[in-house]
Amino acid sequence: MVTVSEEKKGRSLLLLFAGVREMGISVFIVFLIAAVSLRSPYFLTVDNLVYILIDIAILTIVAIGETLVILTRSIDLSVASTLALSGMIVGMTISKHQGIPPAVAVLMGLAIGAVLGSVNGLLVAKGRIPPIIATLGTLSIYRGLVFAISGGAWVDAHEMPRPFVYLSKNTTLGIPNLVLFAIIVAIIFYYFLNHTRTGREIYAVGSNPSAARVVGIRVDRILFLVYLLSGTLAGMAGVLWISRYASAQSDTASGFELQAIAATVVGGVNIFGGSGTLPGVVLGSLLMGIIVNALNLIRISPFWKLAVQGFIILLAVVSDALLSRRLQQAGASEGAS
Amino acid sequence: MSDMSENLLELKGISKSFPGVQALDNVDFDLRPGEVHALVGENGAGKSTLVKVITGVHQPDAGEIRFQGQPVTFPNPLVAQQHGVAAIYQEPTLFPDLSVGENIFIGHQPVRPMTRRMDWKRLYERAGELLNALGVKLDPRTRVRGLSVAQQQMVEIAKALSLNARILIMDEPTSALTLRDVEDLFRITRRLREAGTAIVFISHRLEEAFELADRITVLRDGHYVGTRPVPSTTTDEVIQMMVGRTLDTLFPKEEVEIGEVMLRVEGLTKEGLFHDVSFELRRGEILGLAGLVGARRTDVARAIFGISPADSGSIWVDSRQVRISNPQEALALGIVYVPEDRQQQGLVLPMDITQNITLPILREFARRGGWLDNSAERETAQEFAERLDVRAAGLWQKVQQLSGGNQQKVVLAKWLAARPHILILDEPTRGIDVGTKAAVHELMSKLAGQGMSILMISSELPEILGMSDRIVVMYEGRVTAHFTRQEATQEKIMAAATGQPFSNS
Amino acid sequence: MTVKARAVPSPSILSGLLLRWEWLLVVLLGIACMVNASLSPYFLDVHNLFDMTFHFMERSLIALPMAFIIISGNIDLSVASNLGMSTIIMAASYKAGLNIWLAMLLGLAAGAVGGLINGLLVARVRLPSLVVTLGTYALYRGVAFVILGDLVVTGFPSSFTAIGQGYVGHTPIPVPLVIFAFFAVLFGLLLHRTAFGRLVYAVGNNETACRFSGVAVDRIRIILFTLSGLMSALAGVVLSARFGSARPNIALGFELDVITAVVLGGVDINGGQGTMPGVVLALFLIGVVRYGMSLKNVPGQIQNTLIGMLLIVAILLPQFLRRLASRSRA
Amino acid sequence: MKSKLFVSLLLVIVILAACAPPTVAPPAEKPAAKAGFKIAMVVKNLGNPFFEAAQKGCNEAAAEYGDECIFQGPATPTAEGQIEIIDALIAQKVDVIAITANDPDALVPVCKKAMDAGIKVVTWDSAVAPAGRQIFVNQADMEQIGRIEVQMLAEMIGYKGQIAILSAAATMANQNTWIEWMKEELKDPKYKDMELVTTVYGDDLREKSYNEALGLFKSYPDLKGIISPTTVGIAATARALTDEGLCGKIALTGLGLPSEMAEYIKSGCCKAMALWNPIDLGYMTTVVSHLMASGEITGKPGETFKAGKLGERTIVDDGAGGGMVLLGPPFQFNAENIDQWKDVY
Repeated sequence: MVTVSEEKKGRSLLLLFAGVREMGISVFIVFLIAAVSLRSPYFLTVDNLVYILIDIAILTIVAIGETLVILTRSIDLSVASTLALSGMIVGMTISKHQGIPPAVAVLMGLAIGAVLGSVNGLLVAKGRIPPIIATLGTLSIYRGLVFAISGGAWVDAHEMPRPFVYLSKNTTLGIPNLVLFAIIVAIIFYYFLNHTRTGREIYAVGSNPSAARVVGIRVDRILFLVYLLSGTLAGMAGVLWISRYASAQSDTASGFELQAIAATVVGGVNIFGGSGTLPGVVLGSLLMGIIVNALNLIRISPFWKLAVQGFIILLAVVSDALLSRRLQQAGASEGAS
Repeated sequence: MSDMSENLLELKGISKSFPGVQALDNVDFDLRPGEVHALVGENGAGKSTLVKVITGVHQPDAGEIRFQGQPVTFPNPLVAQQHGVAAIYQEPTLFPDLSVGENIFIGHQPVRPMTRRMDWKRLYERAGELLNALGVKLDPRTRVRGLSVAQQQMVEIAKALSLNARILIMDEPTSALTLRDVEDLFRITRRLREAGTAIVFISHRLEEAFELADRITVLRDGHYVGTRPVPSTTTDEVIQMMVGRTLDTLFPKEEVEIGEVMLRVEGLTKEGLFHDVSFELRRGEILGLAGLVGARRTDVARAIFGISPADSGSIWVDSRQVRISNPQEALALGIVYVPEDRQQQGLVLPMDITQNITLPILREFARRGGWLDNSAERETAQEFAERLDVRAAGLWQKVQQLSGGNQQKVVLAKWLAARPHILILDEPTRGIDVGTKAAVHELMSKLAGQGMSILMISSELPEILGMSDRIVVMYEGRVTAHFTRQEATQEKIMAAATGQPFSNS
Repeated sequence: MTVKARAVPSPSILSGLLLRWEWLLVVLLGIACMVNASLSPYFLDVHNLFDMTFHFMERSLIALPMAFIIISGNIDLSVASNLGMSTIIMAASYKAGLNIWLAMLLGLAAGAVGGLINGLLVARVRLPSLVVTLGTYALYRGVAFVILGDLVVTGFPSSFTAIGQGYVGHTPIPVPLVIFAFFAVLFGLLLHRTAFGRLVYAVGNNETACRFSGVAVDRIRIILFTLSGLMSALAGVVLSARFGSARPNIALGFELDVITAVVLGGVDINGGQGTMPGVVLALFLIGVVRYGMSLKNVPGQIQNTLIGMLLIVAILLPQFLRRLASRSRA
Repeated sequence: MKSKLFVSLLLVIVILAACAPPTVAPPAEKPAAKAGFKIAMVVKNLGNPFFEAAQKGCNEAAAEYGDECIFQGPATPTAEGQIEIIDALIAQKVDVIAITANDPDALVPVCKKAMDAGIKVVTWDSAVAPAGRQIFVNQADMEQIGRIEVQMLAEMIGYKGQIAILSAAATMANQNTWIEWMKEELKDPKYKDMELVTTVYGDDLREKSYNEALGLFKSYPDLKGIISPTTVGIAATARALTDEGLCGKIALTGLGLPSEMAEYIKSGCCKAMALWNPIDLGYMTTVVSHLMASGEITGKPGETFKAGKLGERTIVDDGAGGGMVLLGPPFQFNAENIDQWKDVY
């Protein structure tokens, strides 16, 4: 008879399982918060926590796009370049046409990101170029385009219309706009990933691509879609970025792609696709934000920051792997009976 | 039989070729509602290709498909699905990261009418109903990763039911199942037949085809050989159709002299997997390790081979106690393990025959500074490929281009080239055709005659009974019985394998 | 062996030869040389051509083990950071009074240890290499900053700087080129002619089957990452010798250049395929293209764009040709 | 396989050989005796506002003297990239290379190579180490810049409280020198109530500088002032102050571009800052380059020359035995004069 021998036990264990990816990082974050609070009482103030949220807003948006891609066993290395290019085009446009309302600027960013993302999507889904190569290529190409269209010039604070600069600074209902953007994106994509067919198909494609084909999922379309969305989110992040830092340059956000991937991976998304949750990714970004914030607060030497950052990322990943493996082993032995 | 309107599905003159292979050549096949139609043939006969044509995975080069008398084309699996075609494959094609319920409804999940939002509640309710209808106790919210193969098959069947399948194709569904699971599967299959579903049943176990099917169609080398109604044909006739000749015996085990103890396992235990496993294996002996799938026989074998070593207990080779913590050490002691999963664990598919055969013993061909002596390597590969009668265009051929039987021969050649004293075979004839099966059995017999000690894991009772000198039975990680060749019977083994009390006279 | 004629066509010799990746690279290299020569009168000059190689020998030295790692189905993002760490350890110990050659050995050892740590995390803890080396990418660079901060080490003896700046005797052949040639041949032989190389391919194609065949997969992985660390450190020696100085930000961003070259060289990013000659050709191709653009004073950003396009076009081209070929056949 | 390896390696050699015919082909273009020099200006990286302004000066002077201004720089501010560019410039046989260095020491070998090839090496803004240069066009006296910034900040905060420095990368020579002089100036007893709590590095990246500035606000709640001796850093810090509503609470000064800083100077976030005119700097560098190429000056201390629109200048000793030209004292910007400069550079 096909049964799960001890159904109840099995289920409670599996529930634990389902939560475990977020659990590991949550424990880690709590531990980190406790440790930092001891060193700096200022850390646990509302003021500072809001600041951390503002700080990770853009990272979270980009990391969510990256998550969609990684879930399908792919990777998008071009997000930072997409962000920069979108930011530059929008920046140049609004500096020439001061009347453009911020909302339109954001939409422009979305559109530009969508175009750039769909180029990646075509290269991967239609051109059948391995994702890491295709986006390694567009990483350089988009970055070069930023320089080419701007001619090396820059857009700075006084060239931007006031409403635009205040877009990232203002609050709505007491919530900073940047945080609000991130929350909206997170909610939309949480819904998308968990409550739409297409969202589930993204998991399916990453979980077992050949089976996905057999059940009639258009794998190419899904691949195209995730790149499109990743690009779109990066494009939007580009607009928020130039609003926040009040400047668009050719080296905007260089190296940001690795941060986004790190946040995703630390958030428990399997780099080999198929598993990972949106709350996990948000927590991953949060952990990254907390690390940076905490390092500043405990007044660590600037020369130690990078090393500590790297060490904590490794520690988070290693402990998460060991923890989930132990639980998996426990699960296997339970299921064996 | 020839009444067109009676046929739900009709294939006429189907041909399909792949680069270098004519997989199907002018094949006919028809299917009526409420029948089980068995499709049999040796490996490489074209069964799987035919299935993939029906399910829309492959498009035929020539021929015609009629559905309810109307010509149709299935350009992709989706269209076939819409016509009510569902398939269960030998290897379940599920999504390990998704839940059971989601797997059942993937591609046609229930959504709320207006919002197109996934209706999780309904999904799990209906999944639960489907599983209940199948008599399967499985929580639809469980993740598929970690389910047994049998459980996964049931999920596949539930998936087919969820599609209201009118045609259900079962491609070797039983090859990974235990007898008990097979009975369950048959019970469910019959129930589906009664409900009017047309079922295509593919199996290499003829007795199953005879037990279940109404008609049997035989393919050979991509050609259609014939169709026979079950009551009026015999196993012999079908075997003849399959191989084009009669087979004398499947299990040619010779009596050989049994020598001293070569391998002794004492109290081997691995937490959560197996407990206190003890047995000994003598020179020239074939020791059958019987049990149901999930009895943890493979885990014991892996522990002996050092892939995942045991927590406690001792292993003695040649009356010396040894520690085996990885396969390299096992290899050095003359122990080799032929895994059940050839493609994943046995072969490096994109590499050629030579490179696969010499993989474990590559160091033997390394000259000064690690320099590889290619001609010596080729000679060895040639020798063992010939000994095993590997059929290929040349040693340079990539293993992925070989048939399943030939792939198994390459795996065996690889391990024989390592000149082992102790050979562990895990389901050595699973999923391979009758001809190769006989060849494998003959080879085992010969090797034992030459003094090799063989530990054979098999879920096929006739194979266990026919080949083993002694039999050890496991149930849920424990050894439950030892039998000699003389005292073993199908019933006794089954009793021990299902954990039932028995009297060992 | 029974060679049963089962209508399996042996791979067409013509198409096999024509579609070999290395030939494509040879053609591209030829085109690049011709374009450069026609665009700039300074390109065709023995001294310039040899001097051109100075700029990518360090990357090339790292690309050799990177090819091994990618063929074995992994990736190492930490190479440039490891280079930074090992170079700074070397420089700092030299500054502290250690003999330069001993310091160099110390640096090489440090690089090897950095690689070893990657290898252990990948092989023993079973973490994806991308994740591990993303972490050590930050960690190793960080260690370099911890050690040296905003300081610089200069004043290396000329016998040391000759490693990076010198020429062989009175020829125009740079020392780094010779070092690279030596290691390229060594790694080429290792990959294509030895048991170890064969196992690297096997592991890249099917790790599980290798484990089940008694191949010491973990040891191979650890050796490869250690080798990668060692070669990164060696590249650091050459680079700091060329600079005559060492700072913690040395070789920032090299990793993506190296991976680009290896992939352009025809190494399958999913592992199991690739050749050393292909990688060497790709390194020279990128070197020549970059040098040509520098001679025409093409801005740095635009150079990167063109290299990115080269990568994508080079990968797309054979596929495109294959599709054309199969279409015409059909 | 063996032959494949061989053939491929052989091909590399053949192609290299084919590329390089035995006869040294290129016609060695002799530079014209008087005018039409090729002056290559190599900057830290392209796309940096400060250097784009310097390019204007370069073009202006080149037009005046009938020279060609080649403006080049790597995509990211690395020594590797600059070396590659300089080597290509040597191969092109330019007449002068004028460099602002990402790494003063790493560039020495390639600069020496340039000088060996008969190319004049001028350095400006961020100098190459003395061994690798023939003359240094100094925007302003290092000591003066360092001291002035401390003085300006001290004025703003009333000689009292914690202060911090937000610099560019830790490897930048000019910033490091200025910071040394700032520390020197702080030793004066009149600053006894001012405490330099930390120096952080924004790597001349907008977002990193911004975050470092925020980090300063958080980790030093009593912070009274920030000096940012880099144009990227000061603009990012001003933006951070504005966002956090800390303008007026934390004073800011340093080196900034009027165009970028106009907004903040007018808002009072940064009451005053200093900078030399980057256009003039580019102009001066180009003029010096031209005169070096034509042999009118050799770079020895004591020589005098007329620097076009900027007037007479004298080469002074750089303290390391070489020659140095000073652009002039840094110009201080404040709310009164910012409007006339904000559209210039």
